[in-house]
Amino acid sequence: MFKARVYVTLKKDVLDPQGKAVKNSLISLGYDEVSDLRVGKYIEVTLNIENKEVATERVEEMCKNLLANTVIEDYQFEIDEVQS
Amino acid sequence: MFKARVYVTLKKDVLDPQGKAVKNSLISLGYDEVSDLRVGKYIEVTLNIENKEVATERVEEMCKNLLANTVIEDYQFEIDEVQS
Amino acid sequence: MKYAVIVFPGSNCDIDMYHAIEDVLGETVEYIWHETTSLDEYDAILLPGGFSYGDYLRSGAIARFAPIMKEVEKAAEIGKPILGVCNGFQVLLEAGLLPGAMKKNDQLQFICATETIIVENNQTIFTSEYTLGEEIAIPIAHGEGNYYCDPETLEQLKKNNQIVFRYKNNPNGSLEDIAGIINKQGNVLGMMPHPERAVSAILGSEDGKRLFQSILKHWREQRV
Amino acid sequence: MYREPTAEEIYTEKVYKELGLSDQEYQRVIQLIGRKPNYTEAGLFSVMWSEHCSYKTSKPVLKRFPTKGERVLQGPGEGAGIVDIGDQQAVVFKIESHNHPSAIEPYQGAATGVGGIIRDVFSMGARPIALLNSLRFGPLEDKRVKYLFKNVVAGIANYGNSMGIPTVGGEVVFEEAYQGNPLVNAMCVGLLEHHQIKKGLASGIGNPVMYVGSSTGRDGIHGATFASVELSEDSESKKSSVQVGDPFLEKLLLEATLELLELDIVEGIQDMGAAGLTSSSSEMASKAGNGIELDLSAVPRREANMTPYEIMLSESQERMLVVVKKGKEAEVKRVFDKWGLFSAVIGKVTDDGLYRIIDQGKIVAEVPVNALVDEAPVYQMPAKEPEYYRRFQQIENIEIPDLPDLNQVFIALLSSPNIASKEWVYRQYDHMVRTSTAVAPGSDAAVITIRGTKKALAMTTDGNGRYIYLDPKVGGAIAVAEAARNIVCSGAEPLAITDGINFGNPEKPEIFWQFEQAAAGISEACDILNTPVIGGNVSFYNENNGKAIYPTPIIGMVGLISDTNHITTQAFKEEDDVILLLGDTYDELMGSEFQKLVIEKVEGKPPKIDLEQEKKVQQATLTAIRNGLVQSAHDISEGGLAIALAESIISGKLGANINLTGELSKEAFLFSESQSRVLLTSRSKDVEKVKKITQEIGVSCQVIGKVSQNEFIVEYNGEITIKTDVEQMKKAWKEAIPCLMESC
Ligand SMILES: Nc1ncnc2c1ncn2[C@@H]1O[C@H](COP(=O)(O)OP(=O)(O)O)[C@@H](O)[C@H]1O
Ligand SMILES: [Mg+2]
Repeated sequence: MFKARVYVTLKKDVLDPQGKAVKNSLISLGYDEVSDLRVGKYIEVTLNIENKEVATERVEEMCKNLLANTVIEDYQFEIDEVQS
Repeated sequence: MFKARVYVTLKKDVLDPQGKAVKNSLISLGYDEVSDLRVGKYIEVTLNIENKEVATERVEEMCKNLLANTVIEDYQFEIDEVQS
Repeated sequence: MKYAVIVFPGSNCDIDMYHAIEDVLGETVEYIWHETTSLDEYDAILLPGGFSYGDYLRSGAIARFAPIMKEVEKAAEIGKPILGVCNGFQVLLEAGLLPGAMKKNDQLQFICATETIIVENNQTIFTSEYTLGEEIAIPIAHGEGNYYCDPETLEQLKKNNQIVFRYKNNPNGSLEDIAGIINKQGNVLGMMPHPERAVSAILGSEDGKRLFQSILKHWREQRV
Repeated sequence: MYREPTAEEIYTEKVYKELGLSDQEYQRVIQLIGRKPNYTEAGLFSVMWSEHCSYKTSKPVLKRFPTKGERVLQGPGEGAGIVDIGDQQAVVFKIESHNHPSAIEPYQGAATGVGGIIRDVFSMGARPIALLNSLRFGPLEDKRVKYLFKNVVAGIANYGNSMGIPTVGGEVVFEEAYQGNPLVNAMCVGLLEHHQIKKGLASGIGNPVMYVGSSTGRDGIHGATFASVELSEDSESKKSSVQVGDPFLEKLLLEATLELLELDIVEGIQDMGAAGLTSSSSEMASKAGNGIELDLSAVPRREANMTPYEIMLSESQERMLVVVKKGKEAEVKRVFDKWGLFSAVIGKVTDDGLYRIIDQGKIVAEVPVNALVDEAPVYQMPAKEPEYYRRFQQIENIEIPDLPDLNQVFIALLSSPNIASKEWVYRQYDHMVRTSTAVAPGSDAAVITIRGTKKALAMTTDGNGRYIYLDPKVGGAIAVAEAARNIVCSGAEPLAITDGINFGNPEKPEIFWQFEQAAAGISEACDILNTPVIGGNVSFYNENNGKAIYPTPIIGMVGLISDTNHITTQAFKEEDDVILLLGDTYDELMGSEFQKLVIEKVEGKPPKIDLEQEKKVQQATLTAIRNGLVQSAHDISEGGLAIALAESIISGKLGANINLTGELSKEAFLFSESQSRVLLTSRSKDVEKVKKITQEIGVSCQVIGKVSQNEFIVEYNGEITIKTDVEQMKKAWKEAIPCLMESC
């Protein structure tokens, strides 16, 4: 069993309305130190696969196909073995 | 300058309709190996602070106050120094 | 003329689209379940609004994998008119039948209101009954209608006159006020505003009617 | 692992108290079943005998509501009430509260409230066609209130929008009394043909009991009990009560259920709402006079190792219980498979009158159905007139300070959150989906047309907690009268009401008095205005740290428009139309928005109401509308005549010139909240005809001015009291709430 932790974020040059709103509310709450903030998605996928390479390949595919929209989003992931 | 990577996830026993829908979709696309999937938020915060401890404390507070809804969500974060 | 209204799990403007065709055009229209495997019988394909698959992850992201989408792609290739409204537009974007992507509205809220839309291109099969630059009143109702594409794509859209509708007062942060675009071939239109909600005076506007009439007119002309 | 207490331990360690059963109630259970209940059984009794499910304290009062009428096809007691609207069609509607869940988790609390009321309506066999909601919060300047308001609205919006059911109306009030205990009431309206009516009956011995919809998890265990205690500091720790809604799944459940009901194989159906599987199954058995047996091993679940107690008490959302004709199980499965939903046979209808739960081959609970459902204790609570009420009754009038500039007062009123435009709210609701919305939010009542007919339905929610606090009986009557007036102003005939009762702790005699009085006022108004109560909801214990909310019964009303040509809105239509005021204005500023703004107090007596007079005003209004004599109609409520005029002006994008003389002070003339008044406009050629109608019916009708272009001018006794540019008015009214929310 492997568990992948996938991060999906808007591409750098795409304005992030959600990030902007969260940043502004933090600042209005007194957190002036926040100089930048981006909001993305965090997806945990548990896979019934025994081989790390295969698992990695499959997650890569899932990201491309569904989890991220590569027109505007980037993705990254980490993958680790877990106990079932 | 520090950068915090914050992960916000629904608590274990809280229903995750989004995760369920994405999981079902992956399975119907042929990714039968997906045994569990949860969708959360991923937030990158850059802070104009020089001291790691202070930065950590501040992020902890932000999470509690705004970034996570602690009634139904858990959060975790990592924090690293970055070049400004 | 025979129209197909695609029904995904979670579609909810399917009924409105159906009645718009029936009431405005009096033409044949049928609901087509997302698992259907042929659209050969139909002359035009309509992808309605709603929340297909709950719009979970991203609007339209899951729906684009529905079996019917292969047929929609085929229909697009052979030049049948395809109209995606709201969620239908989002599905077309996710499927790559139209360029670009949708973000959450700038205000991060769902917005339902009647907007003034400017007809930027009346040379399409969907807009021939409008005049160029005409301002029409059409409702919007969406949470993710903030259109985005990269600068090269935008260049292309402009060069090929693919921007069909713009908002007069941008309600959601859309790039260049874009409200609707068409593919290069000119047969696939995606738009966030709901023309099917503007087909009778009692609903507040009839400005959506002519969009449907344009499709029918084109079809009739072709058959002469 | 957690070990459940034994029957003996429940007794010796008084575990039943933690479950919400009193000593007496526990003894009563022992008497009824002839032994000490085990943990699962104690759990069943605790939820079924909670106020939320059993109405044990409210029943004696609710019984006094008028519930019958020629058009009533189904009164209180089912998922929702049903009213005949002719042509074999009927309208189904009900209101429900989700106050405590929303106080803890506003987004999900409000969302699941909407989900629950929608299920109540489609479980009757109806297609939901509209949603409304009635909301109360503390003052909007408060940070927590902003958070609650924003998320409640977003939760309601997302659920209704995803379902494709337009949210077309409601109300929002901000008042200190609701600071720690917001109110979130949601109403759903559905449409069906008479032959499609379904009920929650477990009939036909041996028929299978089927579970359909979503799977069962540990969410919301004991929600019904939680709704039956006061909120306190400690409520935050009951976080496990939070349920998460899945509107996508509910949309599928709606379509699948309506498809199933078409097949004519369903004997009975009920939604799993509060107290989930327990209440739906036991109530269905009780209503049919049968027993029921459930085998929990077949219940679809989301989590491992769930105990019978947890399964029975879970309030997981988007689930229904169906009793079908024997042998038709496969047909049910086929429909639900198509929509990707669970369906499973989990039991059968029996003839022994017992409620039997089996888990892994063992009987884990066995009690008489009627002990659970019909033998809940009923309490006649003591009532006591509160001291404040006696004091308020002595106050004869408010002392108006010297206000040199009423123009300023007027603008300040327009921008006070209770009067200001609620567009910030309803912009987030898809109020147009289903393309039947003829009157969207922003007028007196919303109007939904009925496809294929000339008919339409008008709907509204109303309830002024301030009036009801000052005088619950008068306030209760006003709530019904105002709802009916809103309906009539839209061109409809009022049909019936659903009532959302929201009060404090009924064990306090002063609170119970408020409840009794308010119910008496509602009953009287319903009688006279011929709008029976066809269903409702009771939410008690709305208190925060010992302080009760204002008593707030909310009236949800539906009316019938026989011809869409009669649909009328509050918006002024044309320049030079004549403005008419129906009804009489008195010096009634106590309990008003004016009092709150200028004197910053809420005290004294609310406006009086003469229900016979009210009826006449409504009759005159409707007659004039049906005769095609009315351009616009608007009821006069919070803020008085000046505000009603302003609303008609702004929605019509026109102006008005008012010129009048009279005995009242100018403050009372402008801002008094006297009841039974309506503002009409007519073309000048029709004015005499309207006057004739009002004269015949016995209602005063005064020409007070004319619709003009873009200024609002009020001249009273020769003095210009208000003079503003319409743009300025509009700005004050429109921007107030967005400004508070975005702190500009
Ligand atoms: N929570 C809400 N949801 C939807 N519509 C609302 C809400 N609150 C207010 N509205 C709409 O705003 C308009 C004005 O509301 P209100 O001042 O309460 O009207 P009235 O006093 O005539 O009942 C109405 O059309 C009402 O339906
Ligand atoms: Mg009103």
